[in-house]
Amino acid sequence: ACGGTTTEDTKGSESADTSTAEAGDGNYNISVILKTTASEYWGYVKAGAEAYGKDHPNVKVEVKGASSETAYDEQLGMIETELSNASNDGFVIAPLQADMVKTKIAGQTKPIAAVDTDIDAPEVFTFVGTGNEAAGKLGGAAAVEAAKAAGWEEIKAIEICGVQGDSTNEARKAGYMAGIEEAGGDFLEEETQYAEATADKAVNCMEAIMQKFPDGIAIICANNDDMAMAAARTGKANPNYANTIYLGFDGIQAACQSILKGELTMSVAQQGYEMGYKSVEAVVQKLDGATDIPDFIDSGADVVTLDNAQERMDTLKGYLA
Amino acid sequence: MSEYVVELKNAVKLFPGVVALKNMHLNVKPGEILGLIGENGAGKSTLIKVLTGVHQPDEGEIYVEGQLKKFKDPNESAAAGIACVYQELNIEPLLSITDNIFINKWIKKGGLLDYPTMHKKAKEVMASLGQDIDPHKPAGTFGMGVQQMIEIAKAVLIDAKMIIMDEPTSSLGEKEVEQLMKTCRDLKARGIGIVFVSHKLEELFELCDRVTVIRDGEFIETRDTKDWDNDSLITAMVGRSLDNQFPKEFGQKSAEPVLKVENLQEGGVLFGVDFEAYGGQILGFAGLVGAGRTETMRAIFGADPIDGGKVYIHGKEVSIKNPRQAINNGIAFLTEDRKGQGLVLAQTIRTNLILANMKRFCNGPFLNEKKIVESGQEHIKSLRIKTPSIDEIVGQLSGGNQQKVVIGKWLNADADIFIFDEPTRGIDVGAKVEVYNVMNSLVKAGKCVIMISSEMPEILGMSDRVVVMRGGKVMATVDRDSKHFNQEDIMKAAWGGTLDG
Amino acid sequence: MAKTMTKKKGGNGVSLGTLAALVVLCVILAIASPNFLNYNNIMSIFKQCTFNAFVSVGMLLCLITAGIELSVGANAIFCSCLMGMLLQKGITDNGVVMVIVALVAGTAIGLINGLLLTRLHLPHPFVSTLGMKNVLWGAALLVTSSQIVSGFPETTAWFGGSDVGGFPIAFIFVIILYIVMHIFLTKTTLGRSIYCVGGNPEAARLSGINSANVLTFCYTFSGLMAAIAGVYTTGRSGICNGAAAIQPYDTDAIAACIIGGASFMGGKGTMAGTMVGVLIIGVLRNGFTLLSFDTALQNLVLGLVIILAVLMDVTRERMEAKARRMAAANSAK
Amino acid sequence: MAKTMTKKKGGNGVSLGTLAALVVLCVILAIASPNFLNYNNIMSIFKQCTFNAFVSVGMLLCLITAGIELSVGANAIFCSCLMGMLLQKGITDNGVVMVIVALVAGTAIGLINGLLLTRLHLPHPFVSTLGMKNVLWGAALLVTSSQIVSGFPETTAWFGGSDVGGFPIAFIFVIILYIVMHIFLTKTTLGRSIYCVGGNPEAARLSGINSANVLTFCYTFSGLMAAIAGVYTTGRSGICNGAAAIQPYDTDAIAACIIGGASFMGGKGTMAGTMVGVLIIGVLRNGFTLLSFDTALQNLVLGLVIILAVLMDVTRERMEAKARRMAAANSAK
Ligand SMILES: Nc1ncnc2c1ncn2[C@@H]1O[C@H](COP(=O)(O)OP(=O)(O)OP(=O)(O)O)[C@@H](O)[C@H]1O
Ligand SMILES: Nc1ncnc2c1ncn2[C@@H]1O[C@H](COP(=O)(O)OP(=O)(O)OP(=O)(O)O)[C@@H](O)[C@H]1O
Ligand SMILES: [Mg+2]
Ligand SMILES: [Mg+2]
Repeated sequence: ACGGTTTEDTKGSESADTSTAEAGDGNYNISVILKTTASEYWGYVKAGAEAYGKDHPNVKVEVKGASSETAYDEQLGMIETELSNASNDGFVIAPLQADMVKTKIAGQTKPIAAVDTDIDAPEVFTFVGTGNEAAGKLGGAAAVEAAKAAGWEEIKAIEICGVQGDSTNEARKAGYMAGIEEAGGDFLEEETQYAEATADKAVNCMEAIMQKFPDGIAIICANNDDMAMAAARTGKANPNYANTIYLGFDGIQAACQSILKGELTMSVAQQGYEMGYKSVEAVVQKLDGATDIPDFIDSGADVVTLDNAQERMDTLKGYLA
Repeated sequence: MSEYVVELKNAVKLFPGVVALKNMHLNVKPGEILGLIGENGAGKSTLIKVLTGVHQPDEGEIYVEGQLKKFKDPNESAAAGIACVYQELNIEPLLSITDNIFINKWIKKGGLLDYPTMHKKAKEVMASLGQDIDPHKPAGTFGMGVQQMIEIAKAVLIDAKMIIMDEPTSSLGEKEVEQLMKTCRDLKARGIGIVFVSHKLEELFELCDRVTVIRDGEFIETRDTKDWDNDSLITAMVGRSLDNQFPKEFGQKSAEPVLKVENLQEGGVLFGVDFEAYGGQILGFAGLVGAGRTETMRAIFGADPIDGGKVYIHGKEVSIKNPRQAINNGIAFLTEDRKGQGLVLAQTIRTNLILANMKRFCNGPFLNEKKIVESGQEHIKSLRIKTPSIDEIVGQLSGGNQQKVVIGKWLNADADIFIFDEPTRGIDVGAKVEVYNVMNSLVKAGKCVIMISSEMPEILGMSDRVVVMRGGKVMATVDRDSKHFNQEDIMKAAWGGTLDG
Repeated sequence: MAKTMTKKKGGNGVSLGTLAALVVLCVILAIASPNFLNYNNIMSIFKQCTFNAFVSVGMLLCLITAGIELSVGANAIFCSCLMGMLLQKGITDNGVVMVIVALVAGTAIGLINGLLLTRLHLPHPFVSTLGMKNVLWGAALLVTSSQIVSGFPETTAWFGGSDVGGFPIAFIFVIILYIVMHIFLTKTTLGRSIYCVGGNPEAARLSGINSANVLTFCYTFSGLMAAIAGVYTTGRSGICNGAAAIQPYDTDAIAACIIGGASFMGGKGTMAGTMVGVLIIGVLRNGFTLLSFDTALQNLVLGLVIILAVLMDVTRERMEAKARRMAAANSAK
Repeated sequence: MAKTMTKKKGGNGVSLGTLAALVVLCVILAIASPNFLNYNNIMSIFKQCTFNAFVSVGMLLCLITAGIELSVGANAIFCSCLMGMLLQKGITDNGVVMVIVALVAGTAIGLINGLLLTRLHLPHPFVSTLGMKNVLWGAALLVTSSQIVSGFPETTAWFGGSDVGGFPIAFIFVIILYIVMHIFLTKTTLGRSIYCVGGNPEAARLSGINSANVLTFCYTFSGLMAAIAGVYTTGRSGICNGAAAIQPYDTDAIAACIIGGASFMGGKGTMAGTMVGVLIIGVLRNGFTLLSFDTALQNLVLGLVIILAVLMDVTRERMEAKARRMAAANSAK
């Protein structure tokens, strides 16, 4: 299923619930604390969350995020500030360090939903997302299939990592590894490259990989789209890497373009917009006293390929419009 | 066309908290050497910096060959033909001598700098100043004498109408001074006007056609040199008369030497220096620039590592590895380079005065500000340091007053061996007497005083004994009552001659 | 330099210009957000300032000596990870032991920084501490095998976590620390020596001050401060994370000191000024959250404020100097 | 200072110690990895050095004036994002126009840095450029609305992407640039003035050099270099991403210059030395990827090498100085 349509009809169903929401005891301030707002993916989560606010005049949604996905202390500070702010009725948190948030929110009575990355704490009543690991697994498997289709006999995979020690990074890595191994691929863990989640370093890593494996590698999977795209561009120059499978993560617009241009092969896409929308929705329902909220709301993940890239791109454009 | 090449009329210059100049006058004729003299802090350097456009006067006009000029920066004064040797050395330590001499006056060929030519010229001009050195070397590797000559070379090189020299001789030895005077006379012969600032009266009498005296930022008087004499000059500048320029007093010579140095060796600089210094005496160190006097003292003081030799204090051999140990052994060392080695320019007088002996101003680990201020005020009074307050930043004092702060610092160190390296460098005659009196009271108190000086009158006027050095060796030791205790013989030794008997 | 020398300070040595900047900032935020002046929020500002407050002390000492200490942040994180390792590898779960290990390690690292500079005669601490920063970043990841460790015992959490009536213990400690250090810098011989070594090391040496030891002390002390910051952040967040070593803690600290009147040329800087600098940065970040600025704006504004704060100060100085000249003029009349 | 003054240089001004460090490094890597000396790999080392090579030139000029330029990296990324914006917002898809816009913008930002320092009399460029770094980081995100932009036209990609016989065009440009700048610094009036301003500002001022203009030039030029680096990285990676602005590009550049013999006290530093510094860092990072080191190890080793490189140099100097003294001693016998 492609991100576009699903979100459309969920939105449809929302507007139905909205009535009940308003029936509930009125005005809510929901504080949404994301990992950062400095990336396209989080832009969609933000858009989704704010969209809920627009659909429901009685709900005021405020989205904030740290200055980068490694600005741990900044997010810690934000969470403190928000929790201590009496006018907030409920919280949505995408933790940079889940365990840290766990200690911070200990004893909180107001409803807290985790988005994108789970927080295993009693105070958190639900987790909206897919989980980076699960999503990574999905992508890994898909990549192996694609590699087989592309005619690779021995399916070796090398990963270009983000920031070592960063939990998102570790989760995606684990996911890729599991997905690829299970689908019969060979994940060369000791060859893993670390590019600090930046495109230019990814190019360096790709060049080194081509040095060490002159006759090609079946799968190059990167922890985000910038690195994947940069790697793909670099690899295309080398005939032995021409039909390598380049797997990215996030499925942002640029990635879709790159896929359509035939550079990037595929990208794991989490439904950022939906996550944002549904997480706020869940908190509001909780505030309205709903008891039947599942503790895991799957926002769905899928793999963007040549078939659905165009479609997804249009949907994404629509979100930010 | 006026008779003066440069003329300054009723200039006023204000600094935060200080009036440096009030209705100041100065005029220089082409082809004359004008002496400028005044106490420390009188405003000489400020006056000069106004003439060169470093400072802009709050009031007053500057005329160059009759035309009114306003200088926004040193470039404009240079363009108008005014060159200057500033009081403080302004050396680019890391750059070659050539770069220093041609700074902002570089010679170009085809758009690029023409170093071959510049090196050649640099070598020539330094040679003409009696310095035979390789102009490729970084200026920072040379001593103050050479650096001073570099500054002079800068000014000589551009063809100026007037050259100002602010205390050019303060860090030069006899030989260099001679060279400089010769250079000045040549320039004068070429019709260039020269302003010559010095605290050494004999230099002014020897060199100048007219002498201008200023005091407390005010113009006092200009006369032809022949109409001045020592007393009138001193009276005019300090506003009172000084009976004796070298008030020598005698202390009680200790039986045993307080400081004894045997065969001091330092690679390339010192080749077996021996001497003894007694309590209650001033031991003078004479020699030409580069003779190794400073290096000797630095070695004794533990400032530089030595390669051999013994040092005894009160007959006990001591091994001094660093200045701290030296001070603990009762040695005080007033260095010749106050800016680089003597003072923390960015700190206050208060702090600089206690630098060498904070212990003395402590209760436990805490500084006793009351004590510090009291002794500070005392030094400011006794040494006549011209400053708005004890909390003035030392960097903003006039050169001579900075020197007095360094002396104050070492007086606080309660040492019994005092090494003064060029102690009266850049100090006015009045203040010199104060410094001599300080030395007198030290010897009276039985302390041992060592005075390095490149001023022969000072050596002769104040020393009880004189050690003459040359090339890192002791050439002679002359007692005050010996027949050799005169300028000729001492200079002879300094030049490498031997003294019979 | 001359102009900075005449710098007029308020009684305790904080430059009034910067203080004004802080006040203005607070007023603006108080108007912009109703929650700003709320007690809890002020408390969380203090909590958010504490880390920077600690590392800035060490940074200030190094800046006064005309040096710099780029490894403060990495050192803090390394110490935190060291505690994590003890727990993770099951070596001990005794909080006190962990804290002691952290403090010792941090101080030792500071000592190494100092010795690198003074004994090996490296030209400028920038290089050695930059190197050390990278080394520690790597080490922090290694000791925890790049994992986030959580579940620290109460005793460890105490310093970072607990408060009296909402007022964080650690910040009380900070206040005391700053007062003590203020006295140390202004009223003790060692303190005064630090300024002199910064102003002119050679003159200090020839005056019998052992410049090498003074420098070594400053870097060692900075190491201790970093370690305390590490213990604090561990307690506060309840976890340790080696990846955090990339955060620009050092620039935050430097910014705080410089805003507070320290200089790269050495010889300048006060505790009071530094505290103001720390608060300005802390208040800003807090304001961003309250007004939910997005990242782009946050960085933009932070940058502008850093420039403005210093600008205000400089302009004030120059106006003062002018005034004093005028005064002198009139007195001369 | 004295010891640094006696610094012995190779003909073109590169310190032999650092050169040795580079050689040693290469030998080690050649042994450790069979691919290291392979032609393509050496080419990719050049490619990987290019960005740092550009920003280091600007950084060097600023360091020589005893200043610092922390916004070089952010400036480069901002320029890259500016190009991205033109594409994203459909303003133009003409590569040439994009490049011109980038170069102009980068230079303008450099000019602002210079004016902040010289006209507003900020005490030290550290603060203004640190502020600017944050401002540019924010701006880079704003102009691209925090999105990654890809699909740049070929013309833009040319500089960063193309090569002659495997030898990257951009690095040929770097080599020419370094030769030209070497001549500029050693053989032109402005070049020498830069050293004078850095070595002793007062002396420069008294000899009539307009320090303000010299400084402004250095920072403006640094801005241009950053812009070129921005164009390069855009072409090389084919995308632009504002988030990259926090990457420690500035520390890489500073490390390169310092390893190459520049000093924070100003007045020192050469193009040749800087090139060696750039190569040392480039070769290291390349080695890391070849040996697929993880972040932890990378930082550990990078840190140690930075310290060692400088250490080697210092020790060499001191041994030389000692040798000279002894020689003098004997000759005197
Ligand atoms: N930059 C400055 N800021 C404030 N005060 C200054 C500054 N420069 C000089 N002064 C003050 O101006 C007065 C004159 O100083 P100046 O250097 O002209 O004296 P001088 O005659 O050269 O003394 P010396 O013989 O010791 O060199 C002194 O009181 C000094 O403190
Ligand atoms: N003014 C100088 N000119 C040349 N060389 C100098 C000078 N000052 C120091 N040196 C260097 O240091 C060595 C010893 O110089 P030192 O300063 O001890 O001589 P000095 O007798 O103290 O002369 P000064 O009168 O300059 O103090 C010299 O051999 C020379 O290498
Ligand atoms: Mg003077
Ligand atoms: Mg001497």
